[in-house]
Parts: sequence; C-alpha cells; structure tokens
Amino acid sequence: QRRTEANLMNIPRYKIDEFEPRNEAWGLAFPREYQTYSQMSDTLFRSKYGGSAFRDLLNEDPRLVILFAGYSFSKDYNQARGHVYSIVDVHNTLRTGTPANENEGPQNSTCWACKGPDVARVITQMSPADFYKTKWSAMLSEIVNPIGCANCHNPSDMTLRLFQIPLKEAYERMGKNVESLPLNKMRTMVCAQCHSEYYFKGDGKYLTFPWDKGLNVEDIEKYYDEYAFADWIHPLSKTPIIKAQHPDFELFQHSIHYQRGVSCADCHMPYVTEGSQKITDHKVQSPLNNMEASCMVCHKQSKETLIKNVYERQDKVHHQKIALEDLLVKAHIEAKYAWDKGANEKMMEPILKLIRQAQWRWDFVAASHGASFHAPLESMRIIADGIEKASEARLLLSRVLASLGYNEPVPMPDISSKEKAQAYVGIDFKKLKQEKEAWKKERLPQWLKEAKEREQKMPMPERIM
Amino acid sequence: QRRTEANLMNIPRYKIDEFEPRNEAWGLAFPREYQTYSQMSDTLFRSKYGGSAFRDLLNEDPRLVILFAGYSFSKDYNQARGHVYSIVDVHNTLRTGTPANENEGPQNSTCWACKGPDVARVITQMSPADFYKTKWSAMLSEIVNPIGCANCHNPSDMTLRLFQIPLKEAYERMGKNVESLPLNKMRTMVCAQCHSEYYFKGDGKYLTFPWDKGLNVEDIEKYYDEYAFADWIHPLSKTPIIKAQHPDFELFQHSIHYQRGVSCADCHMPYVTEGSQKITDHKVQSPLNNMEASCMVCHKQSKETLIKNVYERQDKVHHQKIALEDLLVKAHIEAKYAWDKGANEKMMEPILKLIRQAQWRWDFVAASHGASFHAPLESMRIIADGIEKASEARLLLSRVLASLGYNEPVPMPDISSKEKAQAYVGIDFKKLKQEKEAWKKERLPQWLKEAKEREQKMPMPERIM
Amino acid sequence: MFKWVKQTLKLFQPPPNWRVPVIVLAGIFTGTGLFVFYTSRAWSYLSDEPATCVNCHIMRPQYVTWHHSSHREHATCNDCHVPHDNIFRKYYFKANDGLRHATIFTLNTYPQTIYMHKPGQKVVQENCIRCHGDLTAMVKANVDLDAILAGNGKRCWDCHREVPHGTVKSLSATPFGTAPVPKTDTPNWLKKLIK
Ligand code: HEC
Ligand code: HEC
Ligand code: HEC
Ligand code: HEC
Ligand code: HEC
Ligand code: HEC
Ligand code: HEC
Ligand code: HEC
Ligand code: HEC
Ligand code: HEC
Ligand code: HEC
Ligand code: HEC
Ligand code: HEC
Ligand code: HEC
Ligand SMILES: [Ca+2]
Ligand SMILES: [Ca+2]
Repeated sequence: QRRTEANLMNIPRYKIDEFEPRNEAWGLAFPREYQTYSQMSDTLFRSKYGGSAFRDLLNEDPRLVILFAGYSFSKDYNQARGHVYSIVDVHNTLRTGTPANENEGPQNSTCWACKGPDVARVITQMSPADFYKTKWSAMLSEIVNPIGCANCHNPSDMTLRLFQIPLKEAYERMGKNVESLPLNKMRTMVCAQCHSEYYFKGDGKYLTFPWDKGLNVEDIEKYYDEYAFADWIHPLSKTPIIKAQHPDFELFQHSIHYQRGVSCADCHMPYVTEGSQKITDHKVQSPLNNMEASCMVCHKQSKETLIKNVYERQDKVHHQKIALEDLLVKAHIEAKYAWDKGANEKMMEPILKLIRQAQWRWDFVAASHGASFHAPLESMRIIADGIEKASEARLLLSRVLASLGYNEPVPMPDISSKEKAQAYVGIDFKKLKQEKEAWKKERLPQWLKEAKEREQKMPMPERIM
Repeated sequence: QRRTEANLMNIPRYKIDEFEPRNEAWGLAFPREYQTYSQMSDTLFRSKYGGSAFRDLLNEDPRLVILFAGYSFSKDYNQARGHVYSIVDVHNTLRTGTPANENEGPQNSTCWACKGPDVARVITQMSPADFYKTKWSAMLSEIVNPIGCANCHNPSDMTLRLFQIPLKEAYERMGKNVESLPLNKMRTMVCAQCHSEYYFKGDGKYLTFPWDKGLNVEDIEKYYDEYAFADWIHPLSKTPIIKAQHPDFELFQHSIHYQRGVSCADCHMPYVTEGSQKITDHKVQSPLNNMEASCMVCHKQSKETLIKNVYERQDKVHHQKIALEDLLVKAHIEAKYAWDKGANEKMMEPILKLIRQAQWRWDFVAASHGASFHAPLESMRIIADGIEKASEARLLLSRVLASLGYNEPVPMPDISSKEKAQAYVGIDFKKLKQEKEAWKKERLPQWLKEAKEREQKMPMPERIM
Repeated sequence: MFKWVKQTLKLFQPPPNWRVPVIVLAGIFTGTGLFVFYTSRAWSYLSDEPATCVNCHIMRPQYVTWHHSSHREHATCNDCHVPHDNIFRKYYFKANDGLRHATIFTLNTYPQTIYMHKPGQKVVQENCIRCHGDLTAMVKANVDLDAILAGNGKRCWDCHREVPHGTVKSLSATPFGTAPVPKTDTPNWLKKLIK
C-alpha cells in the first residue's frame, strides 16, 4: 500500500555506516538527492548581494580591512559558496595560514567543526575537547569530504539528526532539549549547527555557542561582557572586539517567515519534481536562483516582483550598514589619533566601550549574509543602534582630542581599494598569497594523499535490499 | 429575505445634493453605513500606541515640547480620534487660538481643509484660493459637520470621489490623473485626501502637497530645500524647520500591503456582515479594535499572534524614534548654548542644516501614527538616517563649542514632564487653556447658532424610489 | 428486522397522558426543522455540485476563488471537503457538517471570518494525498493532520497557499466575481404583496 511504501522509500537499500563521510557512498542509495547535491559545484549564479560565484568581500568593500585590522579576516574574506567547496575554501583561505607540520598553527581544529562529515567521524573517536585542542594542520589528512549527508542524516532511516555536539550542549545550558524536536524545527536546526554565531572558549578552543542569556544581539553581548571576552584587540583603537560570525539562525528568529513556521529548508532546499516524484532539492543555494520552487509556491507574485522585494530590503539595510562602517572606520582612526596625542586609558575607556558595542552590532548584521532579507527590520534596528553608539564614541573622541589641543577633523588614510587599505594596516596580500600557493603545491598534497590511502581501505556500502 | 436583499444596489432612494454636508441626511438613504459611522463617537479603545481614546501626546512624551518649541504644536498635540470629532477637536485645540472675530488669526481657513464636507460645499461657492486666504475664524459658522459622506462619495451612485482640489492639482503637477483611478486605488486615495504631508504655500496659504519630485522623505525634502521653505525658525537652535504632518499615504507606499494591492479601506473600513448583508464598516478606527474583520480575512493566525506582530514592529520603531528625539533635544539645546557663547552664522550653518534634516526625518515618521506598522522598515531606515545626522550635528557642535573655549557636556534642562518642558520654552498651558474655555463658552456658541439657523433652511433629501 | 424497528420506536413512545402535547411539540420541531432544512438549503450538502454550495452567500468567495483555480477542472468542493475513504464516513461527515452550518447560517451566528476546523482540515489533507500521494510519496509532507499538529510536517496548503482559494478571502478580493445567484424562496405571490 502506498502509505507503507512511502515510509519504506527512504530506508536505504544499502548499509551505510553511522558516520560514513563519503557523500558518493550515500549517493548509491539516494541517487536523486545526490545528483542535486552535486549541482552545488556550479558557481555561476550571482545575485545583487549573494550567490555562489566567487566574491572577494574585501575587494568589494575595503572598509572591512580597517574594521578587521589585526585579525585574520583583514587578510582574506570571501562570500560563501556552495557546501561542496567547504574543504577547498578552508584550504585556500589565508586565514588558515601555511602550517609546515601537524603541530603548527595559526588555527586549531575548531576551524574544521563546520566543514564536513569527517568531523563527526573523528570526534567520536577522540573527545570533542581533544579534537578542538589539536592544530588545524593535524586534521588535514582526516577531514577531506565536504559538508554532506552525515552532517544532517541518520543513515538507518534518513531522518534528520544533529552531529554538532556543542549545539546540543548550548541547548542543555538553556535547559532545552534539542534531541526530540519535531521535523519542522529540525528543518531549521540542521542548518543552525553551523550557521550560528560561535566563539572558541578558553585555551582548549572549545567550540561554544554563546546563547546562555538568549539569542538576541544584546543577550549575546551581555554573555561576552560577563566573560570580558574579546576575539582580539584592535591595533588602531585598542578596542577589545567581539567578532560576530554568521548569526543566520539567531537573526532568523526575528523573521516573519520563522514566526509563521517557515524553515530554512523550505527556501534553501525546496521540493522539486524529479520525474514523477517530489524530492528535496539538495542544491543548497541562494533561493534567488530557484524562485519557482522556493518562493513562488507560497507567493503568487511574479519572480520579478519577489526579487524586487528581496532587493528592496537588502538595499535599505545595506545602505545604512555602509553608513555605520564609515563611522566605525573613522572612530578607529580617530581613537588611534587620540592615543598618539597622549590620551590615557581613563579618557579612552568609555569610548572603547562604545566602539566595541557599535562594531559588534555592525558585524552581527554584516556577517549574516542572509540577514538583510531574513530579518530586515531587526537588522535595521541593530544598525541604527550601532550608528548611535559609533557616533557617540566620535563625539566623546572629539572632546578628548580638543582637551589634548586638537580641535579639527582627523586626517583619514586613503582606503579606496583593498590594496591601499591592506597596505595601511600592514598586510602584504601578494606575499601571503604566494606562500599559500606554494603550500598548496608542496605541503598540502602529502596530507591529501594520506587521506586517499586511508579512505581506500574503507569499503563501499553493501546492498541489503 | 436575506438572499434577495443581497442583490440590491447602492443607488440611493433619496435625492441627495452634490455637496450635502449633513451626514444624517445621507444616513436616511443608507442607515446601515450611517449607523456604523456613528459608532465612531465611541472613544473607549486604546491600544499600545493608538486607538480612539484621548491621549495627550505632549504629556506622554515631553521631548516633543522642545522639538516643537516656537511652534503651536508645542502648546497642544493629541492623538487623533474618530472622524466624528474632527470639528470639536479643531475647536478645542490651542493651536487654533481664540479669535475674537472673523478677521482674526492665528490660523487661516486652510486648517479647515481636512475637517469636513462643508469645505467642499463652501469651496465651490468661492474659489479654493479665496477660501484658504480667509481666516479660520471666518468659517466657524460655515464648517460644522464632521468628516463624512460628501468627502468620499458621489451622491448619485455612491461611487468614491475626491473632494480635495489640491490633491488633484498635485497629481496634475506629477503628470498623473487622479480622476480615472480604479476602485482599488480609490479605496486608498479617499484617505490620501487628508492623511498626507502638506504645507501652506505662500501668503495665500494655499494647501499644497509637496510631491513634485516624488513621495519619499528625501524627495519631499529636496522639494522644500529648493524653495528654502521653513514652517518656522526654531527659537533655541535657530534652525529653519520643516514640519511633517501625517504622511500616512506617503509612507504607505513602502508597505508590503500596499505593494500587494491592499488599500487603507481593507484594514480601516473592512467589510462586515450586517445581518446577511456585507457592508463597509464606516467606523474608521484602529484595526486592532476589529481584528476579525480587518486582518483575519487575509491572515489565518490568531488575533493574539497578529497583535503581537503589530506591537513588535511598533516597539522596535518607537524605541529608536525616542533615541533620535533625545539626540535632537540635545542638539537644539547645545546649539543654543553655542549661540550664547558667541558662535557665528558661518560656524553654525552646517550644523543647522544637519538639525533640519534630522528633525525632518524624525517628524516624518513620528507624525504618521500608523507608520511603524504600515512601513516599519522604511520608518526604521529614516530614523537611522536621522540618528546619523543628528549625531553628526552634535559632533560639529562639540568642535564649535571647544573652539569657543567650552569642552564639556552642555547642561540640560529638566524636561521630565510636559509642565516642566512647557515652562522651559515659555508656554503657560493653564492660561491658554482657560482662554480657550472662555472662548468656547462666550464666542463660539454664536457662530454655531448661525450655522444651525443656516442649516435649518436646507431641506432634507426627498425620497425618490 | 421490522420488529426490531418497531421495538426501538416503542422506546420513544411517551406515556399516554403526554401524547397530545408531545405530538404538537414534535410537529412544531419537525416543521421548524424542515423549514430550516429547506430554507437554508441544507440539502445542498447532499449534492456534489459546487453551485449548490453557494446557496449560502457566505460561500461566495470560496466558490469564486475555486472557480478561477487550477482545480476547477479536477476537483469539486466535495472532492476536497468530504471524506472519500468510505461511503458511511462520507455521509456521516456531510450530515454532521451540513446541519451544523445550516443551523449557524439560519441562526445568523456565524463569525466575520470563517475557518476550516480541525476535522475539516483532516479531511482535506487526506484528499490532497488521495490524489497526489504518488507524487509526494517520498517527502515527509505526505503526512496526516495529527503528525502535522505535532510539528512533523506541514499542511499541503501551508506551502500551496493559493490552492484553491487564494490567500485573500474577503469580498474585496473578489469584488466582481460572479457566483450563481441563489434562487429566492419567496413565493411570487408574497413578493407581489410586499411590493
Ligand atoms: C523565506 C525564505 C528563506 C528562509 C526561510 C531562509 N532564507 Fe536564507 N536566504 C533567503 C534569501 C532570499 C537570501 C538572499 C539570497 C541572495 O541575496 O542571493 C538568503 C540568503 C542566505 C544566505 C547567504 C547566501 C548567499 O548566497 O548570499 C545564507 C547563508 C542563508 N540564507 C542561510 C539561511 C539559514 C541558515 C536559514 C534558516 C536559519 C535561512 N537562510 C532561512 C531566503 C530564505
Ligand atoms: C556542517 C556545517 C554546515 C551545515 C550543517 C550547513 N551549512 Fe550552509 N554553509 C556552511 C559553510 C562552511 C558554507 C561556506 C562554504 C564555502 O564557501 O566554502 C556554507 C554555505 C551556505 C550557503 C551559501 C551557498 C551559496 O551558493 O551562496 C547557503 C545558502 C547555506 N550554506 C545554507 C545552509 C542551509 C539552508 C543549511 C541547512 C539546510 C545549511 N547551510 C547547513 C556550513 C554548513
Ligand atoms: C560554527 C560553525 C563554524 C566554525 C566553527 C567555523 N566556520 Fe567557517 N563557515 C561557517 C559557515 C556557516 C560559513 C558560511 C558563512 C557565510 O554565509 O558567509 C563559513 C564559511 C567559511 C569560509 C568561506 C568563506 C570565506 O570567508 O572565505 C571559510 C574559508 C571558512 N569558513 C573558514 C573557517 C575558519 C578558518 C574557521 C576557524 C577560525 C572557521 N571557518 C570556523 C561555519 C563555521
Ligand atoms: C544541510 C543538511 C543536509 C545535507 C548535507 C543533506 N541533506 Fe538530505 N535532507 C535534508 C533535509 C532538510 C531534508 C528534508 C527532510 C524532511 O523534511 O523530511 C532531507 C531529505 C533527504 C531525503 C528524504 C527524501 C527527500 O528528498 O526529501 C533523502 C533520501 C536525503 N535527504 C538524502 C541525502 C543525501 C544522499 C545527502 C548527501 C548527498 C544528503 N541528504 C545531504 C538536509 C540535508
Ligand atoms: C513555506 C511558505 C513560504 C515560502 C517558501 C516563502 N514565503 Fe514569504 N511569506 C510566507 C508567509 C507565511 C509570510 C507572512 C505573511 C502572511 O502571513 O501572509 C511571508 C511573507 C513574505 C513577505 C512579506 C514580509 C516582509 O518582509 O515584508 C515577503 C516580501 C516574502 N514573504 C517574500 C518571500 C521570498 C522572496 C521567498 C523566497 C526566497 C519567500 N517569501 C518564501 C510564506 C513563505
Ligand atoms: C494592513 C492593514 C493596514 C492598512 C492597509 C493601513 N493601515 Fe493604518 N493602521 C493599521 C494598524 C494595525 C495600525 C495601528 C493601530 C494601533 O496602533 O492601534 C494603523 C494605524 C493607523 C493610524 C493611526 C490610528 C491610531 O489609532 O493610532 C492612521 C491615521 C492610519 N493607520 C491611517 C491609514 C491610512 C491613511 C492608510 C492608507 C494610506 C492605512 N492606514 C493603511 C493597519 C493598516
Ligand atoms: C491635508 C489635510 C489637513 C490639513 C490641511 C490640516 N489637518 Fe488637521 N488633521 C489631519 C489629519 C489626517 C489628522 C489626523 C492625524 C493623526 O493621525 O494624528 C488631523 C488631526 C488634527 C487634530 C486632532 C489631533 C491633534 O493634534 O490634537 C487637530 C486638532 C487638527 N488636525 C488641527 C488642524 C489645524 C489647526 C490645521 C491647520 C494648521 C490642520 N489641522 C490642518 C489633516 C489635516
Ligand atoms: C473616509 C471616506 C468615507 C466616508 C467619510 C464615507 N464613506 Fe462610504 N465608503 C467608503 C469606502 C472606501 C467604501 C467602499 C467602496 C467600495 O469598495 O466600493 C464605501 C462604501 C459605501 C457604500 C456602498 C456599500 C458598502 O457598504 O460598501 C455606501 C452606501 C456608503 N459608503 C455610504 C456612506 C455614508 C452614508 C456615509 C456618511 C455617513 C459615508 N459612506 C461616508 C468611504 C467613505
Ligand atoms: C476629510 C479629511 C479626512 C479623510 C478623507 C480621511 N481622514 Fe482620517 N482623519 C482625519 C482627521 C482630521 C482625523 C482626526 C480627527 C480628530 O482627532 O478629531 C482623522 C483620524 C483618523 C484615524 C484615527 C481614528 C482613531 O480612532 O484612532 C484613522 C485610523 C483614520 N483617520 C483613517 C482614515 C482612513 C483609512 C481614511 C480613508 C478611508 C480616512 N481616514 C479619510 C481626516 C480625514
Ligand atoms: C486584504 C488583505 C490583507 C489584510 C486585510 C491584511 N493583510 Fe497583512 N498581508 C497581506 C499580504 C498580501 C501580505 C504580504 C505577504 C504575502 O505575500 O503573503 C501581508 C503581510 C503581512 C505581514 C508580514 C509583513 C511584515 O511586516 O513582516 C504581517 C505581520 C501582516 N500582514 C499583518 C497584518 C495585520 C496585523 C493586519 C490587520 C491590521 C493585516 N495584515 C491585514 C494581506 C493582508
Ligand atoms: C483542491 C481542494 C479544494 C477544493 C476543490 C475546494 N476547497 Fe475549500 N478549502 C480547501 C483548503 C485547502 C482550505 C483551507 C484554506 C486555508 O486555510 O487557507 C479550504 C477552505 C474552505 C473554507 C473555509 C474558509 C476558508 O476560506 O478558509 C470554505 C468555506 C470552503 N473551503 C468552501 C469550498 C467550496 C464552497 C468549494 C467549491 C466551490 C471548495 N471549498 C472547493 C481545499 C479545497
Ligand atoms: C446552509 C448554508 C451553507 C451551505 C449550503 C454550505 N455552507 Fe459551508 N458553511 C456555512 C456556514 C454558516 C459556515 C461557518 C461555520 C463556522 O464558522 O463554524 C460554513 C463553513 C464551511 C467550511 C469551514 C468550516 C469548518 O467547519 O471546517 C467549509 C470547509 C465549508 N463550509 C464547505 C462547504 C461546502 C463544500 C459546501 C457545499 C457542499 C457548503 N459549505 C455549503 C454555511 C453553508
Ligand atoms: C480529486 C482529486 C484532487 C484533489 C482532492 C486535489 N487535487 Fe490537486 N490536482 C488534481 C489534478 C487532476 C491536478 C492537475 C494535474 C495536472 O495538470 O497534471 C491537480 C493540480 C494540483 C497542483 C498543480 C497546479 C497548481 O495549482 O499549482 C497543485 C499544487 C495541487 N494540485 C495541490 C493540491 C492540494 C494542496 C490539494 C489539497 C488541498 C489538492 N491538490 C487536492 C487533483 C486533485
Ligand atoms: C514545504 C513546502 C511544501 C509542502 C508542505 C507541500 N508541497 Fe507540494 N510542492 C512544493 C514545491 C516547492 C513544489 C514545486 C516543485 C517544482 O517546482 O518542481 C511542489 C509541487 C507540488 C505539486 C506539483 C505541482 C506542479 O506544478 O506540477 C503537487 C501536485 C503538490 N506539490 C502537492 C502537494 C501535496 C498534496 C502536499 C501535501 C501532502 C504538498 N504538496 C505539500 C512545496 C510543498
Ligand atoms: Ca563570534
Ligand atoms: Ca508639512
């Protein structure tokens, strides 16, 4: 009978290991899903602000170089691409440096946490704490499969599951259980495993979601303030900065779609008809590249109208976001000027606090590439708050500077291009890039070879039905 | 028989004059609409920010007294009530003063323009220009019926029509025709006749809608800047201020509801079933007092959820609006301080420009009492812009003050209550109120008596079917 | 069989001294009942013809939207709104719903906005799957209302929001939509009298 059949259809005909990391292996059982998954290698689509095409964000907006000065994001920061690139991109980024061996930095293995299903495999062999403690380089031969099936599915019946242990821990700390969520929530939670703000806690660099006080921008700030936490000290203004990373899940809470029960998968993994079957489109991408299936089933408007709606929201948020960046760039540079003129800690303390708050607000919105559509009003509210705080910092700075005998606009460097901005903060992009290329030719292949040999010993799943 | 009834048309059984101002007269023909219209006298409903209950806005937020200093809105400004109060409220407000005779100010008859159907009657007897030139007091015996049927309807077939001549002129200047609009647009345009930003042009105080360059806040600002127009010069900061008045129609353009073809009447005058008839609810009011008929026709959610959605948007906009008010209050007072310390015009010019821009943005959002729900994102964007500009003004002020030897926070007056704020700007509310009461007892009744006598000579409509 | 009916009927027989008032009362009830049944056209519910649903003018927006929908050619009101798994459930459901709506309509106590209640939703969900189950077999949306209410899936029309009535149900959305005008029950002689 059909109902029974329906329930059987997703039971794989192959025996797949609990943490089988190879997506091809799952693909044997589910060729249709695997095929759409593979389409993620396409990097042609580029929307006004998103898409899977390669976009150098520092190039598009050199202000970022100043805001991230002293932190690895000022070296290299690109727009995200499809999940199949997760491994290549983390190899490529200058943020991971060129470690010569398994004990060298700059990064720890926490950087792998969201880059693929091998993480789940390795982490159960050691403990999460031990895993995060190792250097990123130590896992180059272990973590090689891009984000895939094992990150979201139980192999026994293909139900959704969460591999991200720190997510479960964060929920436990909030007194909530993430294991027994209904399917509708899981269609969002599988994404929340990675598309969430995080930090590396303590020397062990333990991956931690900072949600103990709530998920709003102010709640998370309070959490960090209590720890007096800082990701780094800004070298120009000396501000202790909190870096926000892709709080897509957090901001999504403020979305009317979320409030109406729409999940991430509804838009980013809509159903498609494949032959005579509806399946889930596993090409996770910008919905603007797939309006018919993602938006237009719920909304009867034309594709053009809906894209216009999206761009209108994005434009408005973007415009004010840039205004806030301008203020923050000025604030950092004016603060440096004040220090140089002899300002003391006591004078600067309230100012640095305001810069910290303003930059946190800016980054919270800027780092979530979907936010300006997901939650435009909340994004705008946060930016407005940031504008107020950054401006207040600059007002106080003008009083400090005047008290030190300087009562004029502070001269600003030329940061009209990525090159100029990087030169100003002392980054030699070309050199770093060359080193990276050399590393990719000379060091990386060795690790990848080891991985291949290891995987060749793993049998492919057996057919059982 | 309910079903038979359903097929009757809206051709009135009575012969109603083209500009019949008496709503009771129309009510003969349309008792059901008239009955719902009459329910507007109910002033019990109060939502979080709106409703028809009496709310003294200066009392709820004394900052307004400072922002409107030197302008009549600092004397008296209340939340709008139902249309049936339009005449009483314009009698009551301190903004219209206590004219002793028909040639005394402070206001011109332009103030009547949106207060009732008598305007249409009188204006066709003279010309609009001549009408606006007269003093407000000259029309006290002419304009006595509150906003009603003749403002929106053709008496011959009850189709919607526009009485507001300056609206047609504004559309003509934009090269558009407002006469031949489809019904769905008319369901918004009848409201746009009054719920729009306006100014009094030239000495003739000709009612004018400033839309020649477009309807956005920036377009209208550009229009006014070109005229170097100012409603008044702020006595503290000496800023030439543009007053924004209820740009409900303008901001509504940025609403997703507008973009989806929803009209003002859909929410504020929904269809209701009266007996077995669907009629238009003529109790124009906050939809929050009538969720079933207004929102829930299109939205499946519960009343509670929908009200929560409204409040969430209003709260967010309100919060940032207050932040902007705080900045503007400070800017005005700091500017006064700078003048007092000897600042000159050249130093102050860029500052006053910024204050003008910031206050215009604030008022544009604040004056539209529905905006924070109608167009929350656009409202927030405008406020964010205002925050940036007001802050910039304060930064420049701090440099000016420092150059005059003052490098500290400027002392602020206590404006924690309406009384204190009015005392600070030199308004004696009690005295004005007493004068008004006396005027209402001694002068006003005479005019109203004249009106009554005049109306008694007008016959009631005759039954023709 | 006949005997069993007779015995059952006997159970309802009032004691002899109550007979007259009971017969009178029963007559009034039956008469009123028949009037309600007739004038409200509750018998419409027994038919599968969509036009009969608009006998109640408040069904007009639904009729008009359906009439302009992709389903007009494929599914009538009852294809969606009435169970189809077995005859007994079909007519039981119809009678139950039909009489309740007829009463509400005649008593004029219906709300400003009508909604599909839980039992109705269950039936419609089943019917979507009845027709489209092959297509949707693979996906978890292919579930019944209980699973949906537990959060394990969505109603088909949570996504297919326009099927078949559209998202705006008010008359303003269908101002010019024409539905078959119900015939009046008022006899001609009475009409003349009123005039
Ligand atoms: C209602 C539809 C919808 C929902 C639900 C939704 N998104 Fe999006 N998302 C979009 C749109 C539209 C964009 C903008 C794409 C663009 O600009 O090309 C976007 C952008 C993104 C981007 C940036 C992609 C890019 O190409 O720039 C990410 C990452 C993202 N969303 C993740 C998520 C996550 C995680 C969730 C759930 C927590 C989620 N989205 C929920 C519609 C949605
Ligand atoms: C295991 C971690 C992980 C999970 C789980 C995950 N993502 Fe991602 N996602 C990433 C990473 C990392 C990238 C960036 C990949 C790159 O640029 O190399 C990314 C990129 C994206 C992009 C950008 C793609 C493009 O073409 O622009 C979107 C959209 C997105 N994810 C949405 C989602 C949604 C929706 C879900 C859940 C259904 C999800 N992601 C689950 C880690 C994850
Ligand atoms: C909690 C999950 C998580 C952790 C931990 C994490 N990432 Fe990511 N990473 C993501 C997601 C999600 C994206 C896609 C973000 C977006 O939409 O831009 C991403 C994108 C990227 C990209 C592609 C875009 C780019 O910036 O060029 C790189 C490279 C990357 N991460 C490197 C790293 C490094 C290095 C670390 C450690 C310092 C790290 N990631 C830690 C989740 C994570
Ligand atoms: C980023 C998260 C994510 C990844 C990675 C992922 N899936 Fe899925 N998958 C989902 C979601 C969400 C659904 C829909 C679940 C539901 O609603 O029941 C789904 C559904 C399925 C289904 C059920 C049938 C259908 O199409 O809805 C199959 C089979 C499946 N996935 C196979 C795979 C395979 C094979 C891979 C690896 C190539 C994979 N998935 C990778 C999130 C993911
Ligand atoms: C599963 C259903 C679903 C999907 C998929 C969906 N939406 Fe929506 N959308 C909704 C619902 C529900 C609302 C809330 C309004 C309502 O209650 O009618 C909404 C509201 C909106 C609004 C108005 C909110 C605002 O910010 O003003 C826009 C615009 C919108 N959606 C665009 C999109 C776009 C673009 C996509 C695709 C990227 C999309 N939607 C995908 C169901 C959906
Ligand atoms: C989608 C529904 C909707 C539409 C369309 C709409 N409004 Fe509103 N309006 C509201 C809601 C909700 C409020 C908030 C009422 C409250 O706070 O009590 C409101 C508030 C108002 C207020 C303030 C009333 C008060 O009690 O504070 C005015 C005036 C107003 N609207 C006029 C208009 C005009 C004029 C239009 C068309 C240009 C319009 N509205 C279109 C829903 C709507
Ligand atoms: C273009 C139309 C228009 C003109 C001209 C106009 N008004 Fe109004 N008036 C309105 C509208 C619309 C409202 C309701 C505004 C709201 O939502 O607060 C209103 C509200 C009022 C109220 C009640 C609320 C309050 O502030 O206490 C008074 C009194 C009033 N107006 C007086 C005046 C005076 C005096 C003038 C001339 C200086 C004037 N109006 C000119 C349209 C107009
Ligand atoms: C503020 C504008 C406004 C005023 C004042 C007004 N109406 Fe209306 N009226 C409308 C709108 C809007 C409609 C709906 C028109 C449509 O959609 O066809 C309407 C419709 C009607 C209809 C058509 C039947 C119905 O109920 O939809 C009648 C009759 C009517 N009004 C009578 C009156 C009477 C009598 C008065 C004075 C007591 C009055 N109106 C005052 C705006 C107004
Ligand atoms: C002739 C001018 C005029 C027209 C036309 C007009 N309004 Fe008003 N409206 C006013 C004035 C003036 C007030 C304030 C009355 C007062 O407070 O005394 C007002 C008050 C209101 C209020 C506040 C009522 C409350 O209880 O809070 C709402 C809501 C409103 N109008 C909506 C509308 C809508 C919707 C339309 C069109 C269908 C419309 N108005 C047409 C002038 C007008
Ligand atoms: C005539 C139909 C209609 C009426 C009446 C109506 N809405 Fe809407 N509403 C819509 C449409 C259409 C959208 C756009 C989203 C979509 O396409 O589903 C929408 C969107 C929304 C949204 C999402 C937009 C956002 O700001 O995030 C909210 C919230 C909302 N409506 C609340 C209300 C409330 C509250 C009322 C009553 C005061 C109301 N609506 C009256 C049709 C209507
Ligand atoms: C293809 C299936 C289908 C057909 C055919 C269909 N309906 Fe529906 N009906 C639905 C669905 C689905 C809903 C729920 C809509 C919602 O909740 O938004 C519904 C809701 C309703 C409601 C509740 C009020 C409302 O609008 O939500 C009424 C009344 C109704 N239908 C009457 C009818 C009538 C009368 C017909 C025939 C003219 C009809 N339906 C044909 C699927 C159908
Ligand atoms: C006797 C008048 C009448 C007729 C004929 C009628 N309806 Fe209804 N219907 C109503 C009333 C009254 C309601 C509102 C009941 C409520 O809200 O509780 C209603 C509500 C409904 C609902 C939603 C409420 C629920 O209980 O789920 C559906 C679905 C529906 N009708 C379908 C139909 C269909 C299909 C037909 C034709 C076979 C039909 N109706 C014929 C009067 C009628
Ligand atoms: C009596 C059988 C029947 C029922 C019940 C039924 N459908 Fe259909 N539906 C059809 C047929 C036949 C088609 C046309 C298929 C085609 O053209 O290939 C169709 C077409 C569709 C389409 C594609 C056309 C469109 O409008 O987008 C969708 C989506 C759909 N149905 C959803 C639903 C939903 C949701 C329900 C339940 C609310 C439902 N159907 C109930 C028979 C039915
Ligand atoms: C989470 C959203 C969602 C839910 C729930 C959902 N669908 Fe769909 N459905 C879609 C999308 C998206 C498509 C479009 C696929 C495409 O474009 O190829 C679709 C396609 C269809 C089609 C084919 C339409 C066509 O044009 O051929 C039918 C029929 C259909 N769905 C019926 C149903 C039925 C029946 C249910 C409930 C059992 C259901 N859907 C539940 C999202 C959904
Ligand atoms: Ca962080
Ligand atoms: Ca003005």
